[in-house]
Amino acid sequence: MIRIQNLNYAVGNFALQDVSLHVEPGEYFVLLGATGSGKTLLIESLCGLNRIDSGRISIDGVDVTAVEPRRRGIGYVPQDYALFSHKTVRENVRFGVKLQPSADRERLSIDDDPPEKTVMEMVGVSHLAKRSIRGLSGGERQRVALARALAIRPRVLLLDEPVSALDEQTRDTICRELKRLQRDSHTTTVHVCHNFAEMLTLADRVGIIDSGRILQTGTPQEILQRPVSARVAQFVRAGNLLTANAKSAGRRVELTCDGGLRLTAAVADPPAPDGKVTVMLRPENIQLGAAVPENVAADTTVIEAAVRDVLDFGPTVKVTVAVDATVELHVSLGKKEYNIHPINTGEHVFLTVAPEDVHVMPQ
Amino acid sequence: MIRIQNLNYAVGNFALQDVSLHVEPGEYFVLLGATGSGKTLLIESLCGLNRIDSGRISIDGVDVTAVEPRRRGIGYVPQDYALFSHKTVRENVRFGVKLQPSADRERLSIDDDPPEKTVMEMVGVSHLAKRSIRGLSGGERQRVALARALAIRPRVLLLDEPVSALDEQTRDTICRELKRLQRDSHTTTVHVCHNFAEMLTLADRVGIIDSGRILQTGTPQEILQRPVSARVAQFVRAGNLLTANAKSAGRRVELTCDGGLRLTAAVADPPAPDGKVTVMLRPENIQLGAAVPENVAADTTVIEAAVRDVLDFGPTVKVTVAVDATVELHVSLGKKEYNIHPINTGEHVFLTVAPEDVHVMPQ
Amino acid sequence: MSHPLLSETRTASPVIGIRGRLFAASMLGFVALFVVGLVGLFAADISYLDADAFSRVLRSEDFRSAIWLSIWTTVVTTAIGLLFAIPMGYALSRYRFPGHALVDSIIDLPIILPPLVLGLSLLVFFFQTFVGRWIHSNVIEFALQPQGIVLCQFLVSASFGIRAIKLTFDGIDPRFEHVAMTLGCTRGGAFFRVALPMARRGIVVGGILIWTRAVGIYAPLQIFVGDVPGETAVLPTAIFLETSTGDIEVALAAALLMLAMATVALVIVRVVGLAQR
Amino acid sequence: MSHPLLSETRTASPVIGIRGRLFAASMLGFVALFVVGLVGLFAADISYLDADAFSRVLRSEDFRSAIWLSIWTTVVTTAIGLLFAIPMGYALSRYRFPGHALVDSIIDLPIILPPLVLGLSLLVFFFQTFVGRWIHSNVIEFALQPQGIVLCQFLVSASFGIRAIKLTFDGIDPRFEHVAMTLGCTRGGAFFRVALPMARRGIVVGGILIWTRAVGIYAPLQIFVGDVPGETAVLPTAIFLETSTGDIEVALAAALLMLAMATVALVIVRVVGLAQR
Repeated sequence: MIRIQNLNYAVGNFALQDVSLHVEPGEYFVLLGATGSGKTLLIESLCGLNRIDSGRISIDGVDVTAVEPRRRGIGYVPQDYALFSHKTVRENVRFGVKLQPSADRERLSIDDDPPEKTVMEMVGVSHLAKRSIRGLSGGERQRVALARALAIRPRVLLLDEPVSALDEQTRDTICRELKRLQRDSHTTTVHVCHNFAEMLTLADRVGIIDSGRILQTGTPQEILQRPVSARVAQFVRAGNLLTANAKSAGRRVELTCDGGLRLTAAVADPPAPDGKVTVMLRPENIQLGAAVPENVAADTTVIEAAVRDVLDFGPTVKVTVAVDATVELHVSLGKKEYNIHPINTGEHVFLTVAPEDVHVMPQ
Repeated sequence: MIRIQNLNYAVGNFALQDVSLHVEPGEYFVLLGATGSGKTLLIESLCGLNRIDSGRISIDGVDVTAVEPRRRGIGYVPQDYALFSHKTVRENVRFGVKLQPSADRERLSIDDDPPEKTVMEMVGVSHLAKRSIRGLSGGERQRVALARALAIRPRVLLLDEPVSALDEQTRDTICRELKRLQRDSHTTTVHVCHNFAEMLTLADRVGIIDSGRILQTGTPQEILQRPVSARVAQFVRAGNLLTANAKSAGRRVELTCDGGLRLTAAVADPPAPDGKVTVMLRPENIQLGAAVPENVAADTTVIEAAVRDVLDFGPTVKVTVAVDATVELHVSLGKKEYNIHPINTGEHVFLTVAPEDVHVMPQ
Repeated sequence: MSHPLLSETRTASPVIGIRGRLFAASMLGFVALFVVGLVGLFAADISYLDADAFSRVLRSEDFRSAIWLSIWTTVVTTAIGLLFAIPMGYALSRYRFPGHALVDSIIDLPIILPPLVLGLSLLVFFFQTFVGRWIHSNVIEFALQPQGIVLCQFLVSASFGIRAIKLTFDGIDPRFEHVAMTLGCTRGGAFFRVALPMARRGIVVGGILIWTRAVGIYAPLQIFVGDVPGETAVLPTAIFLETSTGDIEVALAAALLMLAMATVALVIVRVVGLAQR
Repeated sequence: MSHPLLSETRTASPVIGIRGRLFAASMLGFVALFVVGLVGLFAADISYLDADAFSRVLRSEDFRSAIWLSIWTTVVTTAIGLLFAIPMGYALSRYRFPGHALVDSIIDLPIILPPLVLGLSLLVFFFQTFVGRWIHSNVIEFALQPQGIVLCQFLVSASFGIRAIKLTFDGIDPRFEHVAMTLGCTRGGAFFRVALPMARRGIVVGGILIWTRAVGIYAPLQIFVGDVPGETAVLPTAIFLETSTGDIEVALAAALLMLAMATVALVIVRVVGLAQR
């Protein structure tokens, strides 16, 4: 549906470098990156609001690299919405409809209703139609901006940080609605955000962008469990990242971490090279017990440690343990699990890590 | 240590209303509130930067209501730090030291080292001493601002959104350092923030502020498990809030929720009134199973439901179930629990809720 | 947006001691001295006049023609000024081109330049340089003509409008036009449908600034178009002539009329400018 | 802060068609027309002069005394102007008092008022009103005196400095002073140790704006202090006299000197102003 090939675009001392990306029809694609990573620049390039230096952008099989924004068939919701404050809500939503060629305008109408009416109902802002933009709340503004973008029935919906300006409760509601709207209308959507939980809630697939480069694309679970680099692992809150020396031994990799901790990992596909590597242990993949566990499977690592800190976050309890003077590990327990075996600061515990849960990345 | 009594302060059409607050010596107190809740205004009032309309503020047993900011013995780190950009890092940290009476200046010195040197080492910015403010990263700025505030050995440290401007990774590091510094120095600290996880990580006690009023104070776990109102429950991400009709029956309360769902709650202390109430079910307190559980304790509610959505957030898995056409509940499972009994969309499940986990609040 | 806590104009009032109060008093003392001095000056002058002086202004043939000349030339100047200021303000705000900073500075020059210098430059240009003389003979005569008044006023005042309107467009996020373009507008369509209506208050302010500056200039006009009563004498010229040769009360009355006009213009700029925010 | 993506001056360059290009060309056409016209005017005038005209300016006794008088009066005016502008700019930015908006508007009045009107008001005040005559006889003489030049320049130009310095302080978050106060400063200490050093560039800009305006005024001086060569004739007065009675080449050469000064002032304001951001 959307295919970006080797896009390069420099502005000031920042550049999008060799960006390639592919979004399937009907997919909800989230572009995750920190402030200044270039994610807004990439969305703007998709809109045709930047003349890119090199590369190709195609939408629906058509090369749109040199096509004006108004002919790309995109619905764009920019950061802070950019609603036209000199117009009413209805006029805002109608803005794009009036500008479509008259043949298209008929296509947009359903049951003889003007298209802005249909879309305002769908998004739930009909009751605001005659209001001015100034009095609207953040959530209402977001909905109106969405309605304005959807009113021209775009082939692709591009959302730039659509909920970042909202407070937490509104954010949850709007996210759920976005997902529902997108499922119902099957509109291919690219959603730019910097919030990890937001990404997990919405994304069919994700792209991680950093310093103008795409680091990894995949499903949320792929990114979460199998990040390709330490940089991506930091993005997805890996929890425990260790530097280690790797040595392959058959179907296993022996790891000696800085500080002396030894771990055994399963060989990844493709296998990581021997030598200096970064190791990720997700806090939820570490088992924690008060005694040496019985019947430990072969190659499972058992580590003795002292509990440093226990923080109750409600659904999860975050336990920080010291393996030795230099290495601390975070372990995440479900609330119910914790309630059955509560753990206190100062206790001695044993950690078990299966080789499949030790993820090795090149450094 | 800090005692605020019936503070009132109006500015424009906003007002702090009858705020009373008490912070113990050596305590890390977090003031949690959304943008515009008045939390910055309250911190500024503590600093003496607002002339309050009525009420009393005392620090260390001394009434400081009419005392100038420079004589209150506070270390203030404002939002965005307000570092003096025309001075070097060292000059910034030294700024307050020079202004102390000479008798105090000796008190500040340790081992004949000038106090700014000691504090720069403690906070870890010694290597930046001669740098100008302009070139510093966000995290470095935060540390310098903290060092500047600590250099005058304040009796109370007031931090206004100290980490909100930082990216997520730096935020975690700085939070851990803040907590360590505060533990080591036993400086009474008031920390203003809007982030729930930040509060849980840092706070000994919390105050929830909304629209210029303190809604509740207590330990993080008290706030989490026993919010006094639906408004506070929303703040602490209750997950499930239902409107219900309550009817006391001995040591139990029978609840009929809107939509027909019936629940049994333990009587709270103090007991909530009969009639219209709000009910909170924390997602981590709901048990979820594929069959009707055996040996259910008396008064435990069992609810049949259909799984609507399963979202894997890494450490937790969030399951959304439909109880009937109108009521949806969120259930939170630990990752390990989920791995043992995976759940799929569309499945029929049974929820069990113990009466102690049904929290009833007046509406 | 409108929340008082987020407003930039919020001023804190810290708890202060005697020294803080003395400091505030001395700072505010300068404000009081300046304002009282300025208002006192005008008040004393007004007290010196009677209503008769104002009616003598309106009865004087020379003043009536000067007022009329001032009105129509400044209206034309303002119109032409806006015709330039709107596209120029927009272009300077939205487009970057080689030499942008230089062009931007050159446009500021008439703001900072003594108006007298511009009048003299025009005089020399049209009488002494080849190009100027050719224009004078073959295209249009400016010197000693009402159209010369407009040219002079335009050169001296247009930059005020350009600056104000550029700042207005700077304050309008280009995203508004970007969204309009994704919704079907061309670049020009986005300007006319979105940027221009959003800038309307800034354009009013720009127009008033051009007009106020145009109505007040005198030295360059005296050099470039002369001071023939009934022909090229605008209101400031007439006031000057009356001061040196005639009735100082009438001159003062006319000057206070200009003060009143300036006050009205200022109030409009303030009210419209505030509403813009 | 310095990241290009966060910079407000970033201008996008959307993919545009023929119509978009035509639109841009027509907008930029106005810029080109105005700038080429203005630069062409001065270029033609400069081409008309030879180096000799400039040396005649410097050899003329009248011009030399006028230049000297202009220099020392404007320096004094700028100093007094800043003495008022710094506390006034700070007070208007940091303190709110009843009538704040009114006082703020009154201070803007001399910016928008024709300078001629101020000169005439001073003349009438010191010769015709009771208070003015008393000051004239018992305190200090202004009319027809060099100190009158300074008074006139001060009234006409101080507001430019006040406005610029107020905007500078508006741009400095009061939190800086608040922190200083928690660290041991009094209100005044916070001003001198923090706000004033942070505003230094804005103060330079304010001073230059006062100076540029002061050096260029002519009409109010001619009315209030006269135009006696060697006594009260400043540079603009001398240019005017030379234009009407003498050598127009010398007048133009002197005017272009003023143009050069204005250009230098503008460059300083731009460079200092940009560094401020």
